[in-house]
Amino acid sequence: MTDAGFVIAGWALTGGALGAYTIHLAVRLRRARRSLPESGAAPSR
Amino acid sequence: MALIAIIVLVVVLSKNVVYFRTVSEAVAERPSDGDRRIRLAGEVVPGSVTETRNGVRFDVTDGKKTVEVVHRGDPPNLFKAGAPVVCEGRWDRGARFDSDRILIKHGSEYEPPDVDSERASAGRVAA
Amino acid sequence: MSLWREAWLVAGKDLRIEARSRVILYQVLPFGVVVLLLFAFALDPSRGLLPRVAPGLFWVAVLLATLLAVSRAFAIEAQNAARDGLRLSGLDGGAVFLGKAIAITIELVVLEVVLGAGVFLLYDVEVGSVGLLVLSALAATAGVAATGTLYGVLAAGLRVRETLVPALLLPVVAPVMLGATRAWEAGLGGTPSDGWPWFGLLALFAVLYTSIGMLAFGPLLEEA
Amino acid sequence: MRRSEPGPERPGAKCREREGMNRPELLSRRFAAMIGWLAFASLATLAILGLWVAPPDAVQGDAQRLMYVHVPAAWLAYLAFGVTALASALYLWPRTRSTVWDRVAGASAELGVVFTGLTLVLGSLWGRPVWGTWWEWEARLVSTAVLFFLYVGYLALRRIPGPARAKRCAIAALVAFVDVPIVHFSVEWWRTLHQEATVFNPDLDPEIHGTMAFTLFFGVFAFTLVYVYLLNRRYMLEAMDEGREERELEQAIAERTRAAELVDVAATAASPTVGAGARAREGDPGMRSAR
Repeated sequence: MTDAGFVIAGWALTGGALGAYTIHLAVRLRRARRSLPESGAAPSR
Repeated sequence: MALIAIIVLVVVLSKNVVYFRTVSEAVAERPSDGDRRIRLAGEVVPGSVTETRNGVRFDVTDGKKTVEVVHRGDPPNLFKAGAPVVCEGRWDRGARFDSDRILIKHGSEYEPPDVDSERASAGRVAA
Repeated sequence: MSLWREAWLVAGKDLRIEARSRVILYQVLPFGVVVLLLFAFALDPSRGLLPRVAPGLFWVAVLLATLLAVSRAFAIEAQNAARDGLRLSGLDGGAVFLGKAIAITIELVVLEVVLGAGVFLLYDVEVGSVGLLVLSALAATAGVAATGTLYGVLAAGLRVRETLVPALLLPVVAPVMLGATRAWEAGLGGTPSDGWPWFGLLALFAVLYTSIGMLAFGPLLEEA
Repeated sequence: MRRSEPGPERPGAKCREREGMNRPELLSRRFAAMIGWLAFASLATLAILGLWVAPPDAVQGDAQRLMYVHVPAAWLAYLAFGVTALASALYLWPRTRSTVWDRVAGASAELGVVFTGLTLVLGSLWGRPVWGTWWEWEARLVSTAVLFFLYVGYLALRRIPGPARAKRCAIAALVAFVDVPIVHFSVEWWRTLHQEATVFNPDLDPEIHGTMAFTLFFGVFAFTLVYVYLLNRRYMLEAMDEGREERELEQAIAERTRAAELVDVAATAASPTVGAGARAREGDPGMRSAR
């Protein structure tokens, strides 16, 4: 791999990791919100 | 408490977790090291690099002492005259150092190529 | 009662339990010896390697045994509401911590004597400086025991205790492992003068974690 | 709008938490959204600055461009663990004790682990072309790896249920934080393959050239925005999960009570209470299957 390859891999990984973590949080938040009693559903396990 | 601990830690360990030895240290400790594997750090002396059949031969210096290093294998990409290197290997029976692994120890300065010469005369360019 | 007398009381209690139940003697000690033997088997092909890596292997074996000893020290408090008894006894939290840490230290020292003899016999090592070996082993053991006791109570009373303690403990004691291994390398065959700074680090670590443990133990014990 | 607690106010809820201390989020929704977009925009700007505008390094060439993400990630790890330690200390101090600090500590530690992991991987990707190795057993690298596992352990401790959790976690966080200064100063205290600090060196004299320095500082700024945005999100999640645990406990208790009542009154006659309880129980399975 050339230097540029390492750089691109690193930056892509940074973006990917931050993006994936943000999405992961969003999914969990959504799930947590949906299980709020306000929406009428019983909390899930 | 933690602060005291850290200060003592510095004093105690400042000379003891040694990843590498400078050339003069390595030369001084050569009799006691025998054929133990050590790491030797210094700068590649410009003009001393010659290619051998299966690697390179060059001199490293720390400004005080100079040692001839025979390296087997391909040196890393950034290896060149003047590069700061860490050579891993053991002492030859003579005064040569047999290395089979070279790492580049990069300094903490960053600069674009064109200011190289300028900086040498003007000293540090603060950001 | 003074802090030390209270601590000895707790340590005496734990040691008496061990003396009667023999869990350390019949389970943890054989485990440590088996670890040493397995390393010897695994590394046998490259003869000459064993004496060089002996200090590291010894301390890894000790560390693994420590995990069992810590787990054991808190398992005995979990039975028959013993923890409530300890809580209601009116003993100072710091003293309880000190007592339990002392008990673990003594158990580990016994273990290390046996394992040390094992290393000497099985791994073919030369002893350079007995003083450095003994002192650094004592300091390292005290440090590991103090840390183990602190994390033992952090995980006390939890269903996941057995798996949680190693996950918490191993990274924290990593510097002790490093220091003890280097000190023993110096004491076995190396230059002993290289080992004394490591002994300093180990002693420092022991003092640091004992102090943290004594401060934090009381409140933790109340809630566990 | 903040979600209101459903149903009648729980008795004791007010005693346990002072009003306003039990916040479901750290930032207002509008402010958080603004931070989020700003973080995204500054990351994009950072990519342009780091990959095109900044010049290649005299020695390392293009490989040095990894520094613009590696160093900010490392700084963010320090910041995140620092916030965890501070919040833990505030939780332990009786006068400032509040669930808010416990949640901040947990949320920040998780982010710290993410950024530490990122730092390790990026450092490895940089080390391969520049040093000539993916990994070396030297003080900076090892202490960083230890840092990562220390806080992985802390996160494992956080997953335990029960009221004693917060205090235990706070103490564990303070113990773990001791490693942060060791990581930072390892390159000054010991001889390492890793270079010494460029910006926060003992002389406080940054050894980095103009555009590169600006890009690096901008990287730290962009990552900090990302951190603030994610911290708020993670905090909201922490608060919701906690609320759910409490509600589940209360529901379980309520069900037991109703069952007991049912047994009591079944002997006599049907009453409105039983009717309500039965209805609620009938409603339950239907909603589970709808999920």
